Amino acid sequence: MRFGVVVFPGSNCDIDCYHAAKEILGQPTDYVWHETSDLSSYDCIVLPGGFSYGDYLRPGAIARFAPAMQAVAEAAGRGKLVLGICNGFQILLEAGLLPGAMRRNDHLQFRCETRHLRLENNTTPFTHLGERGQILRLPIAHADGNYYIDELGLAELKRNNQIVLRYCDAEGQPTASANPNGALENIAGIVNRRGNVFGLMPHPERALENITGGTDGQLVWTSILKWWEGNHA
Amino acid sequence: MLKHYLEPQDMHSAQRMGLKELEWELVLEKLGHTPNLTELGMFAVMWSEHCSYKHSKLALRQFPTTGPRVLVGPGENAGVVDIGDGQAAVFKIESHNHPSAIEPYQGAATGVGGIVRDVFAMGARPIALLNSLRFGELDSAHQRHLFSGVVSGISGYGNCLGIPTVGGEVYFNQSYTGNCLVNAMCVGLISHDKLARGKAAGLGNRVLLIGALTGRDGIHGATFASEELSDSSSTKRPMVQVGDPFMEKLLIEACLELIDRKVIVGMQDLGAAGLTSASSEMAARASTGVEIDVACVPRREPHMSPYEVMLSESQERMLLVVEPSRVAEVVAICNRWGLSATDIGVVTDTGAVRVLDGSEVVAEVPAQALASAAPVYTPAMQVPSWQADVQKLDLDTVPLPADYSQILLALLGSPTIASKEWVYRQYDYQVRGDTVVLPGSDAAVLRIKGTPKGLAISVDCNSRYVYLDPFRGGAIAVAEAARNLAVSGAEPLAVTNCLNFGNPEKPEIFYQFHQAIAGMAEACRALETPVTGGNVSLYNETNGKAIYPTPTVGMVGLLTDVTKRVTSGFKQPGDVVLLLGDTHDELGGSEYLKVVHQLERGAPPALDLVREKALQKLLVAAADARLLASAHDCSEGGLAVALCESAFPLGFGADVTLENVNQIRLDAFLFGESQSRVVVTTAPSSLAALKDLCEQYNVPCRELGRVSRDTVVVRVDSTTVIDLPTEDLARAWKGAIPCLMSQ
Amino acid sequence: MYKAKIWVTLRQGILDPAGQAVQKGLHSQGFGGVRDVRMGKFMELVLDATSEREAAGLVRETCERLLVNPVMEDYTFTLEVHG
Amino acid sequence: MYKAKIWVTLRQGILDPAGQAVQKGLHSQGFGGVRDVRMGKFMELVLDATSEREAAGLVRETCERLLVNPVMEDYTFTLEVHG
Ligand SMILES: Nc1ncnc2c1ncn2[C@@H]1O[C@H](COP(=O)(O)OP(=O)(O)O)[C@@H](O)[C@H]1O
Ligand SMILES: [Mg+2]
Repeated sequence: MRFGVVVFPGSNCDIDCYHAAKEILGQPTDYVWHETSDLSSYDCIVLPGGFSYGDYLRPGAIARFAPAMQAVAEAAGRGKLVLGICNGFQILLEAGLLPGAMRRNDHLQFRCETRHLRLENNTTPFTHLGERGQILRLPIAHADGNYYIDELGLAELKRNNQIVLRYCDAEGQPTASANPNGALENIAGIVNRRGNVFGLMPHPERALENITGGTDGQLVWTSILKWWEGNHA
Repeated sequence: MLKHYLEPQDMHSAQRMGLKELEWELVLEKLGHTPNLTELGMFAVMWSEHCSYKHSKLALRQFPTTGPRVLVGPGENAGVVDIGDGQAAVFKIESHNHPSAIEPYQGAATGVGGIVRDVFAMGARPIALLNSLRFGELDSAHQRHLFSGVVSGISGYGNCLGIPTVGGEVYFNQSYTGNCLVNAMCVGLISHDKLARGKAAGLGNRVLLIGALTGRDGIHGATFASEELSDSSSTKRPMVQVGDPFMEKLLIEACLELIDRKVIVGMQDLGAAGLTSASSEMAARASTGVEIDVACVPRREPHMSPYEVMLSESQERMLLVVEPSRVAEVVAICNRWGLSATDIGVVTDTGAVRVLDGSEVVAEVPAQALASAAPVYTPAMQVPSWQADVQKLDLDTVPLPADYSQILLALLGSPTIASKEWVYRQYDYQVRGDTVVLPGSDAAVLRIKGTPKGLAISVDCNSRYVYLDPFRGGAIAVAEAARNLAVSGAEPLAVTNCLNFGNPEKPEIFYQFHQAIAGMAEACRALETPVTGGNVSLYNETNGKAIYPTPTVGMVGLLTDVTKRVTSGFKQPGDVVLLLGDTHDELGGSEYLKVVHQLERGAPPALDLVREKALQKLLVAAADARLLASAHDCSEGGLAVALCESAFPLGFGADVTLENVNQIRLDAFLFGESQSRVVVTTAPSSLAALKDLCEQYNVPCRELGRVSRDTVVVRVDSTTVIDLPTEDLARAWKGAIPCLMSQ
Repeated sequence: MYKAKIWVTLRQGILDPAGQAVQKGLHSQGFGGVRDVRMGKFMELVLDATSEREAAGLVRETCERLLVNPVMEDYTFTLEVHG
Repeated sequence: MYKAKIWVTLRQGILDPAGQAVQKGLHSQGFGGVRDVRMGKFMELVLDATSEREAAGLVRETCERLLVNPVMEDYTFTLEVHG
């Protein structure tokens, strides 16, 4: 399975995602410059975290015009997997590949810490190895993770089972105090209707090894690989 | 009509720019003619304290600066130490105190930007940031504004760069009320063959300016940093500089690619004194000259004079020296990263920095004169009149506490001791995926991908000790920084330091400065950790009142096997708790005296460097033999606070009994800050081996008790003096700063 | 040439965290009588256009493409002749 | 009660990285004729005051104390009767 990690000016989790795909999963992986307009050789495209274009104006607002984003949209249309983490999630929202928008964290500060998350949907290519209701511990690190969508949009997300991760407490309850940024209904990650584009604020690439941040992030990466293998066996 | 920047100047204008009468005469001598405004401005910034170290140079010679691992010592942009396998660590610390006092967010942000440029200018990939911060007490709204502004500035800039901010320290003390301190440290990683030098070598080579446009930022910032703040500073301040971390990120990537492809001859960041300093230093290092045409310099603002262009301190710029045949390649790489790269001059053999504006020569100054001919002063020193008095402490007048639990809670809630999570949760401390020990332990530890190794890093300085006794305080700062590495299992390698003091022209301040360095130097020699660089920030005074002398020590250590790192938190109930090192009847300079008795006096704790060294060797050996479950040094708040801080990470407790303490006051035993002490835990099965090792290294070791489930209990013989749920203690410790900051 | 001034505000009904934080700050500073604080963006730019109509068209286009997020923001603008 | 609208802009000569980034973004989107982009803040708030004079005094005070960074920013405001 071939991974492409898109590098925008200002991306900074690109090396972490590359490490995850290449060293931890052991799959062929390339960095892909944002000016590339052909991504057809990749089975999974990763939009990494960071501050593309400095996050000036709005996070992801400028990056979404990169030639690579055109190619990402095409790949998504063809059913390829697209994983947007943190800034990558924000870019997917700005690009309209996922619904909703990101506001400043409600406390206005950047927040870096490890949080509990509840897996709401284990039927996606990104989470099928998990259990519904399973609690994960994943690092977050962002200033703009306060997810917003209007009521109609929210109803639609729910109807299509598009909410994948919610911030929760240690017992799995999505309480207000377990919400690190004010996100609507504690939403931390969603998929598109088709289920092949996944955006999330937490960083699964930072939780792959015991020595650095635990191993709960493996669920996402391994699910991706197994899903692909299942479809290409 | 003569353009103003060409007008010949006189002594009065020299004085207005901060030069002294004798310095003016020296300028005339070095130059051989009367300087025009541009030339004089160039001298004024380069001969400012900030750039020339004219008051501090001699005192700094006390530091040991060589050692088997030192590849680059003081004098370059950053120090470099060998860490084996052809790799090296590059690191430096720098102050941004004055800009932060005026605009905390931007001041701190640009401070981070500056130190990061110093590190990648050496060709190294920046891999970690730390910071040392000091403010007045948090009961003042203005101090809270400074504190939160500085932290968000560091966060805003460092996070955007994708360099993890992995550690630091924060102190609150009235001495910093008018003069906060913001010291930022950066650590980079490089392979030996990539080391870049800031040299303008090679006659005919081109000089390129890359990065941000040049504006009227911080003109005379360097001289400003060398002046005391006064109530009128807010009116004469230079323009606030705004940092652009996005631009800096592009600069990092472009510069590292240039190094990687070996297409440049030399590289230097533009910091204080901007183009003047970068060009003269690069030429001086290579014994060449440079010619720069300011008309070529891309600008952000119209109508800038050559004087302004040469002195601008606009951020996020680098100067490159490139062979003519490779200019196109360099420009292409920069452009790919979205950066402009402009050919602004050439390397000459004249030994001069020659400034042109188109075809007109507007300044011509010998590079050596600018970079290294500033006068060197031997300031007078005198023991402060109050020094002996503040060291006096009659313990008989300090009543013993009635309730030790209450005192412990008060100490844990003192902002200087309290958890700094409010700070570091605003920093991305995990990006790049190598942070193995996160903020909250004694030292940060990063793994080095592709090797079994790890780097440990800490910054430390208890400035109250330095105020009470500069020599001992300086030595303790070094010892504590090294100890924080050793408790993490790392061998301390080398030191960078940031010397924050008052006005050195006052004999009492210079005494502090000189003595603190002497103390640091002695500790550096004893611990075999040479100084590879640093930064001096003087004139930290407001309306004549100086800060506590604050020589911040940054240190880097090496773990040969990163999986053997040790953290401060207890790991398992039933583990044996031990105290390594001796406790003395000492309370001078302690946080306990300040918080509980409102006293900041007494002699700081004694430091025996032979014992310190033995302790540190033992710690590294014990970590290497995997005998330690946890290790945490006793610093502010002493043994009792160290026990609590070890209990907090996993929410365990401690059940501890102190015996044979009769000759030492109980408050001194519990809250005193005797040096060279560490609380460690070990599995019962490793106890014997650990004790043997202690004996072998001649380190006193006292068994205190066991790690327990969830309560901290301290008994003295059979009397219980502290008995509190860990949860309650943790609440006081964790809640203190958030609570103060939400006022 | 025209100078455009553009106001971007969060759509009515969308919670404004920055506004709330500022309001809280004002209250704690003793400005208790301040309410309904809303924070937005204000942008100024100069653009080449030969008529106000053309300029207005350009501003709308830049807003809709980049400057404004239609999911949660509204905008208004004014134009004046520049230069 | 009065409603205040406040414009906060970066002072002349101060670097505006956000404005620069937006300008670059617009250029790469084909809006080459856009120049001098400057980003600022826009705030609205409602305040208790019995006269316009009092309201103006209050706005100035809140701006100088909290809303505006006096070392980098300038501000202007308008007032209208509210409620
Ligand atoms: N300004 C800061 N930035 C990042 N981390 C910090 C900062 N201040 C304190 N910390 C972290 O909090 C922990 C405790 O700091 P401190 O009390 O100074 O430790 P010690 O007494 O062992 O030197 C350390 O891990 C330190 O790195
Ligand atoms: Mg420590």
